[in-house]
Amino acid sequence: MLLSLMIFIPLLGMVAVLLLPRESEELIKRATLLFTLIPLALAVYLFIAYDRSTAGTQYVVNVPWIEAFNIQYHIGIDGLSVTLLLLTALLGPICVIASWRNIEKGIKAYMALFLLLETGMLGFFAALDLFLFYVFFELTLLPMYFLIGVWGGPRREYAAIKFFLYTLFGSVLMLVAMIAVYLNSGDPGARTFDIPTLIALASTAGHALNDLNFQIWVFLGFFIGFAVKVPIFPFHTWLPDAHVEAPTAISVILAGILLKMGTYGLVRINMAMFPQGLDHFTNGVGFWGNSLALLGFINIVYGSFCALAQTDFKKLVAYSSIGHMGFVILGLAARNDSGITGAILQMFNHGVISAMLFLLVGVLYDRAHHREINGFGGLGSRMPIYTGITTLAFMASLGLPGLSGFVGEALSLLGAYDKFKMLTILSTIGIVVGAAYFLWTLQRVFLGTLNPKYEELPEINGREILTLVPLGILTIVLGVWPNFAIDMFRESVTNLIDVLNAI
Amino acid sequence: MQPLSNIESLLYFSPEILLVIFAAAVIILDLVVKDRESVAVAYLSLVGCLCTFAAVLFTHFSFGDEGPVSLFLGMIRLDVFSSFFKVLLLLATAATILFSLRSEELDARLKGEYYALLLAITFGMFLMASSTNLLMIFISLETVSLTSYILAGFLTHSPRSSEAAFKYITYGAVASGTMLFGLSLLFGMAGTGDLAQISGRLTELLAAGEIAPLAVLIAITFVLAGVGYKIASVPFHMWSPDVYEGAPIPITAFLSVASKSAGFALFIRFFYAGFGSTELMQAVDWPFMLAIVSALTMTVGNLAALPQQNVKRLLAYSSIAHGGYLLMGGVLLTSQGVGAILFYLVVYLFMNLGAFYVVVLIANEVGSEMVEGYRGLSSRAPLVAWAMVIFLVSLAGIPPFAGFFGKWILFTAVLEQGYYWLALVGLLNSVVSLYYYARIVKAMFFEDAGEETTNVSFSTGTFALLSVFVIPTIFIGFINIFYTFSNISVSVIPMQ
Amino acid sequence: MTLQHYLVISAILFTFGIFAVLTRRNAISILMGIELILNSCNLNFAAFSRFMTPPEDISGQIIAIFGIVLAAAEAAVFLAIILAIYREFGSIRPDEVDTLKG
Amino acid sequence: MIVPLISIILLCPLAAFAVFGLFSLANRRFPRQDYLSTVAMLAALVCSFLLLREVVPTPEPHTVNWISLGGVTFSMGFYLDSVTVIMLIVVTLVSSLVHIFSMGYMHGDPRYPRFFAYLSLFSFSMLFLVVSDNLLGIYIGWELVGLCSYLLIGFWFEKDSAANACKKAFLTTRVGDVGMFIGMMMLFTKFQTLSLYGEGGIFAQAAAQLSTADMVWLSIAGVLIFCGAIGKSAQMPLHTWLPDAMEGPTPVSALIHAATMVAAGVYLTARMFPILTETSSLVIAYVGGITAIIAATIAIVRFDIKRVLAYSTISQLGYMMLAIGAGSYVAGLFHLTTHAFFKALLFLGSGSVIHAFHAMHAHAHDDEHEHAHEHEHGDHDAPGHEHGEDSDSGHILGSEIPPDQDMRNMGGLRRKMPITFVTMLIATLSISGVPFIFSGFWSKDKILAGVLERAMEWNSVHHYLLFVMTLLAAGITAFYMFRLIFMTFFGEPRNQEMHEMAHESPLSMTVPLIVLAILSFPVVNTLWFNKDYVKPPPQPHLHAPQHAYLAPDSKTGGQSVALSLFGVSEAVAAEEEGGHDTHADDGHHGHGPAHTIAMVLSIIVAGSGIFLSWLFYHRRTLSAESVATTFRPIYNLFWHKYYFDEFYDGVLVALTVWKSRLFAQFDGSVVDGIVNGVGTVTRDILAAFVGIFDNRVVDGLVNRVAQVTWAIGGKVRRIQTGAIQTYLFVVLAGIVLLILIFRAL
Amino acid sequence: MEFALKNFIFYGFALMTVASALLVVTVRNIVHAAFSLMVTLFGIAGLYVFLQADFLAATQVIVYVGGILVLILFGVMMTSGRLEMRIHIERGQLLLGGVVSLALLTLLLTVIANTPAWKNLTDDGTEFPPTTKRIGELILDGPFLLPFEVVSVLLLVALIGAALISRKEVRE
Repeated sequence: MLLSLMIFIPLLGMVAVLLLPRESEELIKRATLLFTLIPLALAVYLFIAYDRSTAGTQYVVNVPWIEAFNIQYHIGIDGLSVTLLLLTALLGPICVIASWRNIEKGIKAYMALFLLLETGMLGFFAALDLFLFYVFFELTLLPMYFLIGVWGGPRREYAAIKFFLYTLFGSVLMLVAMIAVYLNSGDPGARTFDIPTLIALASTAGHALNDLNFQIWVFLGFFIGFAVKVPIFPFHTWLPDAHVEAPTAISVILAGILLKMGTYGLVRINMAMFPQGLDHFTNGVGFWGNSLALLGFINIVYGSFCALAQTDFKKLVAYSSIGHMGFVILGLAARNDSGITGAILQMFNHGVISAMLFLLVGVLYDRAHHREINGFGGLGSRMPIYTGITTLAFMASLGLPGLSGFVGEALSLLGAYDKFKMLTILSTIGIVVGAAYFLWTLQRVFLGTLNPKYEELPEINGREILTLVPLGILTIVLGVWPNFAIDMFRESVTNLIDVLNAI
Repeated sequence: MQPLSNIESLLYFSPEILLVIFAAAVIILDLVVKDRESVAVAYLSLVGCLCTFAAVLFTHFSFGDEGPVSLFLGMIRLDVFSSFFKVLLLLATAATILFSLRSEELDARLKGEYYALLLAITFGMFLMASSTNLLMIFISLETVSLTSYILAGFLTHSPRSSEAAFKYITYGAVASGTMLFGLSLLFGMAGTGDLAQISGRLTELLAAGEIAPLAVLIAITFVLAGVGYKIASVPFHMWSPDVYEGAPIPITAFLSVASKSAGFALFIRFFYAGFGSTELMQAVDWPFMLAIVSALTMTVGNLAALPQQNVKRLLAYSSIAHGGYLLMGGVLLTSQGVGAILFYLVVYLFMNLGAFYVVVLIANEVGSEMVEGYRGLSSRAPLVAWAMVIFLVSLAGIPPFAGFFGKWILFTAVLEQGYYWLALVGLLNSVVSLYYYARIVKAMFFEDAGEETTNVSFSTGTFALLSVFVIPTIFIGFINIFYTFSNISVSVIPMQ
Repeated sequence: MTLQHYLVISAILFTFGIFAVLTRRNAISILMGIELILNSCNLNFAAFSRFMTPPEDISGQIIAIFGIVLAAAEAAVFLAIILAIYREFGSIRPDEVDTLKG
Repeated sequence: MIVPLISIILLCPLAAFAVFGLFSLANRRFPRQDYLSTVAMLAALVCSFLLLREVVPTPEPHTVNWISLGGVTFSMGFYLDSVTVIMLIVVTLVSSLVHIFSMGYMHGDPRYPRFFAYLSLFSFSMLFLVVSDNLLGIYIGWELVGLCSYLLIGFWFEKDSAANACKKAFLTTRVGDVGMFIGMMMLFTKFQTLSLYGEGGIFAQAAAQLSTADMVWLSIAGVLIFCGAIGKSAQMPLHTWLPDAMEGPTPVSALIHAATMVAAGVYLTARMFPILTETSSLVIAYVGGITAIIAATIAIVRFDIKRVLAYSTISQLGYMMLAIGAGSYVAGLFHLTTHAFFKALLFLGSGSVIHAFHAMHAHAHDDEHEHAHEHEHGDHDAPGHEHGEDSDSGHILGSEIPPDQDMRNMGGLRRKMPITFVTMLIATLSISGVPFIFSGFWSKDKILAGVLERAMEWNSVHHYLLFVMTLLAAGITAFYMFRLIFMTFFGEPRNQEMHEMAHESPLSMTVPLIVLAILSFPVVNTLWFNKDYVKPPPQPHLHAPQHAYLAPDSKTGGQSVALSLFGVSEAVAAEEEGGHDTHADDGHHGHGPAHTIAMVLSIIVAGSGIFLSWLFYHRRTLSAESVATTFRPIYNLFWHKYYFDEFYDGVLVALTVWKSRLFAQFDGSVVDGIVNGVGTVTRDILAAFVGIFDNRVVDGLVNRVAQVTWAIGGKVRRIQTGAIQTYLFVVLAGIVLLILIFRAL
Repeated sequence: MEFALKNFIFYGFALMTVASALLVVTVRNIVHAAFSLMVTLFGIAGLYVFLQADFLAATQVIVYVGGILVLILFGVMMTSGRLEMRIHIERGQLLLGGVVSLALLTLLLTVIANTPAWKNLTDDGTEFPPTTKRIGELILDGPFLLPFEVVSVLLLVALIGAALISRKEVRE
């Protein structure tokens, strides 16, 4: 009930916002903030109240929905989902605050869509029914499309439709796989979309879902669906465009949450449900056995080099996201304790850090109205606080120990090395290149002589700091005390590994 | 079960009779009422629809428990399948009448004939949904076709409308002539016009080597020409973009929904009852042929829709593509497949009519059918723009709208039969389709209207009607009604 | 005078009809082609009725009669539309009536 | 008491950083922040001294679970042995002194508070590194000190040179760190832990589990871990960042780039001592040796006082590495300690000189950098913004050494700045290895002795070679250090104007100098003369070369495991262990022949170095210029840092003519060229290529698909000609085709 | 002999039908084509007679020749004027249409030849009773009542529609 409340309060908020008159913008913003703060409160409560000692799902709601297909409204949380729910709920109000002044037209529609988006994201992370999962997955598309397309930058139309088409392309393959799973889950009438049930069936010897070939194909279907979202090379090209064009808050959501939907799906569906399929792609034998790790490696190195080549601040951050998600893939491919934990941590941390980075880019863009890295210089003396926070975010992102980015990255690599020695070693190139582009950016933007154009550039203001501080604190806390997050999903990971080892 | 005699049948024929009576009444009323601006005839036709609806319910429930009956000595059949289509068609007709009320294209002086023809075409479609005899099939098809030609060319002062009618009738005449030839071959092989017996006869003859599979193949293909032209499947689709573009918008809407639905009713009944036996399918793998046709149809429809600038034409191609999706359900020979078609038709009715209604509104207010005409609509008429978004997104099949659920059921049924390639083609097509739907959305939301920034206001009635389409488009998927459709479909699938 | 005779004649008529429809750049000629097609169908029905069904069953003939009636109705509407086309375009050449395309 | 004390040590600077960092971020001054920071450091110093008594012979780590996964646990904890304590004292001591020095030196800098916050953070990180009992902790501290180094080098980030230098420092060391991380991954995969000590620690497991078959693997792991040290301790080939790091304020150079952080590499290598194999030891020793020589020779020809010291530091660090690699564990660490003090002293002294010169210079060239007006009091080190990235390439690019750091502007300062002169002289004597009363002599001698002893024991050519390198480096060190002293403090002022302005530094700066000078005498390093206080850990994986076992007293740090691998009974091993105390580097007590030889040679070498320097730069009997002319090729070799800069400049310029301006930034040295070259090639070409690839190929492919789709749409559309007979044709042809196709099926 | 004569007449009709149909689709003058069509329709009516479909034959003559053909001629008059009697034909189109038609013909002939059920069904000359009465019964009190009624609606629609569409400018 609590969970349902959390998911649907933003939807309620959307209705409420829609009912408000278009002119009362302050009211709309406050209402939106309220309707995003409530889920945050609930998420924090769930985070605290969640029983960390068990891998089982908690706060389960399971009621029939579409009986003809045995579709249920089945939601619940385990450690992984509660972590990401917290992230989502946290970024919600932050993005609302970040949008406070930047959205000039159609604030009502913006906020309504944002709330719809939040419902989709929250629901996605809580869904335990495959169909519901898919519906929530897709539910995020439409608001995102509009949020980029209407409130985005100059090439927003292109970016929006690209995002939409890419994701839809992935998700139709996922749909096929999903239907295939459903159809093979039992005799007509006994079929199910229930994720826990399907996981159990898939590990029952002799069951149709347990067939290796079947699992491989279905794995691929889901994988491509999620790969577009993650995004994994070569499905990534929507990301830079979408990021560059999207308004700040939407970039934050895009990088912070939407990318995580992909990796979350990989863990929740691909790994848990198709361990044999996973095994086929990660057993380290031959090309296919290394393929997933290879993709992770390509993502890391490719994303990093692309980031290095960028001169647009936001694009750089976008490509860095691709690189960082590569660590998640690599960690998942390792499918051992440290790999998976590292991957999950990296998901969360990347959500926090990239959110910070995009917020920071937004701060600069709001002031200078461009994002050309080479067009700045020496801002460090003009905007010390901003520089400080940026440095923190950069350092966290490039994996400086003591900040959260390190833990996930390091654990992923440590785990991956166990299986994919060469690929992991090669992936460490990403660490250096990652440092290179961030430091180079830092140098070009903040260090050196102050660009005379920006002598009057105002320092970051209180509202902006307000959006960054919680994330900064999280970055430090998780870097110093990762168990804070790991405690949540340790049992879930152990459970998952048991499933993976059982095959 | 014995077919009812002509006299016994009359009672159960009441919906059709009512339609004819109202059609006549409309013409008479039109003669009586002198006021050219009067909308009395439209409301009379609406009342006609309502009465017919009551009659449909009556006839359905009076036989609801006893199962399907044959009427008029086996000419038509009253079953839940036909009742379903009757309701669907009535909805489409009523909606079209309401659209026509708002449309400014139509000549006010001809509205008596217009509404009478609408009722008459509905009458023909009713028969299409219930015919079980080759002759009845052909006559009902011709009734619908002839009326459609006239309606398409209804704008006598418009060259486009005349051209549409001309192309439509030329195309339709050839297609139906071909179909009639196919029917004659069927008749010649089976020696009977009764659909129920044809299957058995053909099977026997094939088994006995009395007829060559080629003969059946030719017959089926020729018949497909007639049916395919009604549902606008490749390669029989080419009339539809031109006709849809040239015809009055309400008629386009009506044709794209009602005509297609009736076509599918006929298609299902004909193929399932006539060629549904296993032996026949071994001789002529028509499901596979249909699968290919279906794949081609959606691909061609979607690809051709991509560069369109005229919204009506774009929706015409989209409607072709949807015909392709629907055909997928037809190749499956399962109650799920047919149930999926039926459900999708319901969904399609709401979303497509809704989209066309917006087109009507925009054509009235902005005076353009082109995509550019939709620029800046989000600020000029936000509610209408959002409604359009919902329709288009639903047409593209994106959750949580009804179109997704329709596709979902369809694809589940397709995959259940192992047609993975077909499902994949269909799904990739739905990705492509998103692109051109999004073009309209783009124009409405991402582009500025230029100098025309005045708000467009609409009456409450408009919004009420709009919500009639919006609400089902949003919520129909969440209602637990799939069983119903599978059950309906069982009544037309005799062999399983 | 076997069934096949009639069928062959009908097939030829049908093909001629199709040929006319495809090649004659005149709306009325197309209509003639359509009439040929319909006639071939009717001939088929009549022939099948004679040879393939019991002598007392003349449903084929009746279908052919209906076919004639439908053909008449269709011809009427067709001609009406041809007139409209002539009015709007000043021509009944089908290749000149092509404003709707693409 | 251990845990609370260490906690206090760590928390003092951390708290200082946390509180003052936040204040300084907003450029708000916390009252008396500099004093409070210093007090925090002093408190840590006191605690470090208290810890001296807590050291036990076989310490156990004190750990907590930091990351606990289902199957694996990463713990974080303290490990306190004698080395730790000594390092703690060194770090806290130098840090405290630098704090005090900075109060004078940095006075008036607009970011004065921030400077102290960074110093605190650095101290915390360094201390954390030192006390960590596991590789992960060390790595964390490792990277954090790297960050501080970055922040402090770039403290005056308005200067482009500083901005470049800090980035370069971070990136170069990160290359090494990645190697270290890979090494950690290898160890982790093998042992499922990153803890070094205790029951399940890496050392215990390695000793128990590894066989000869694993030696290659272990060597690779060892070398990879050492890569971290290469980066951080500025060893060949990653040494180039350190000279550039002199862009930072001088106290930073003293603390980070002389005394502590750069020594962390040595510390790490020492910590990894138990798992070093023969191969990895040799690699370490050679890297150290080559670094020592190359850096020393480069230092001979520098004119920038700070760069001389920087190269000297590199050279000395190489020395320490060589010691550890050659098995002279204690000697290496001993030299680390002594070097920390005298090198910090040298840097601070040079800072004092620069400070003295700078005030004048700032005055004289006020107009040149008025755009940096906010630094007119604080910007001591780099008055000119116009000079290039690397002063050392000034020879090519024109004089770009900041005038206040250019020794050619100095001379005769001993009268102007007596305290600075005396303290620096003490340090120089110490580093040059002037016998008996200076600590540097003892530690250097110990290294020489250790290397020679091993060479004799193992009869190993490698080690003889290493010994020669050591000796050579020692001589050159003495030469260039005295060159510095002579050029700076003796002779006649070369730049009269600047000389006029020079003055002795304030008390806050001279006091640390004096303290450090005292520390450069061996009396205060008594701990090192206590044979039992610091004991080298066993090296179970290090075996003498096969032939060495033929010698009667052939044994290395060989412990039972190693010996038993070779079939030697444990009893024998135990006996030998007892008998010989296993180590070659107990030089102070064991006056073996090696020790004597080493001592004599070192004195001779140092003496001749000093003598030559005296001839060249004081007496001027010999002319440096004429020697340089005579040996022009060699001189040029040194001046151009082994010529690779031209080579790489040429090649790279040819490679990327279109980016020629970029190459102006290129640093001049051999490997610098490589690193930067590779860096630039990577950055500009590869990244650009990847970027283009992404745009054109990957994205292009997708767009191509879209285009093709669209094009097909256009084609399909074209079939729709508008002529009805086309449509009819399609229908009928379609029918025919369908029939034909399905007839064929 | 009688039999042979019957055959001869049959072939005559057949030839007449096919030949005139060929003219219909080939002559370039629309009026000529219309008259050829008349001959074809007559020929078919004759064939109906051979099939002993007397009512059908009569209907064919009355409706087609009397109705449709007149209609077509009216159409010709109203649209072509006197100058535009020639039918345009394009060579490429002719070729394509010819190929398709030929292919269809081949297919149909193949089917006709290869369907055993249709083989060897010779008209044995049996006389059947006249069909008119039976047709009347079947249409008014048999299964064909419904089609009959529906066709009436259809004709009404066609009537209205034809009138509607062919009327001159609605707006003067």
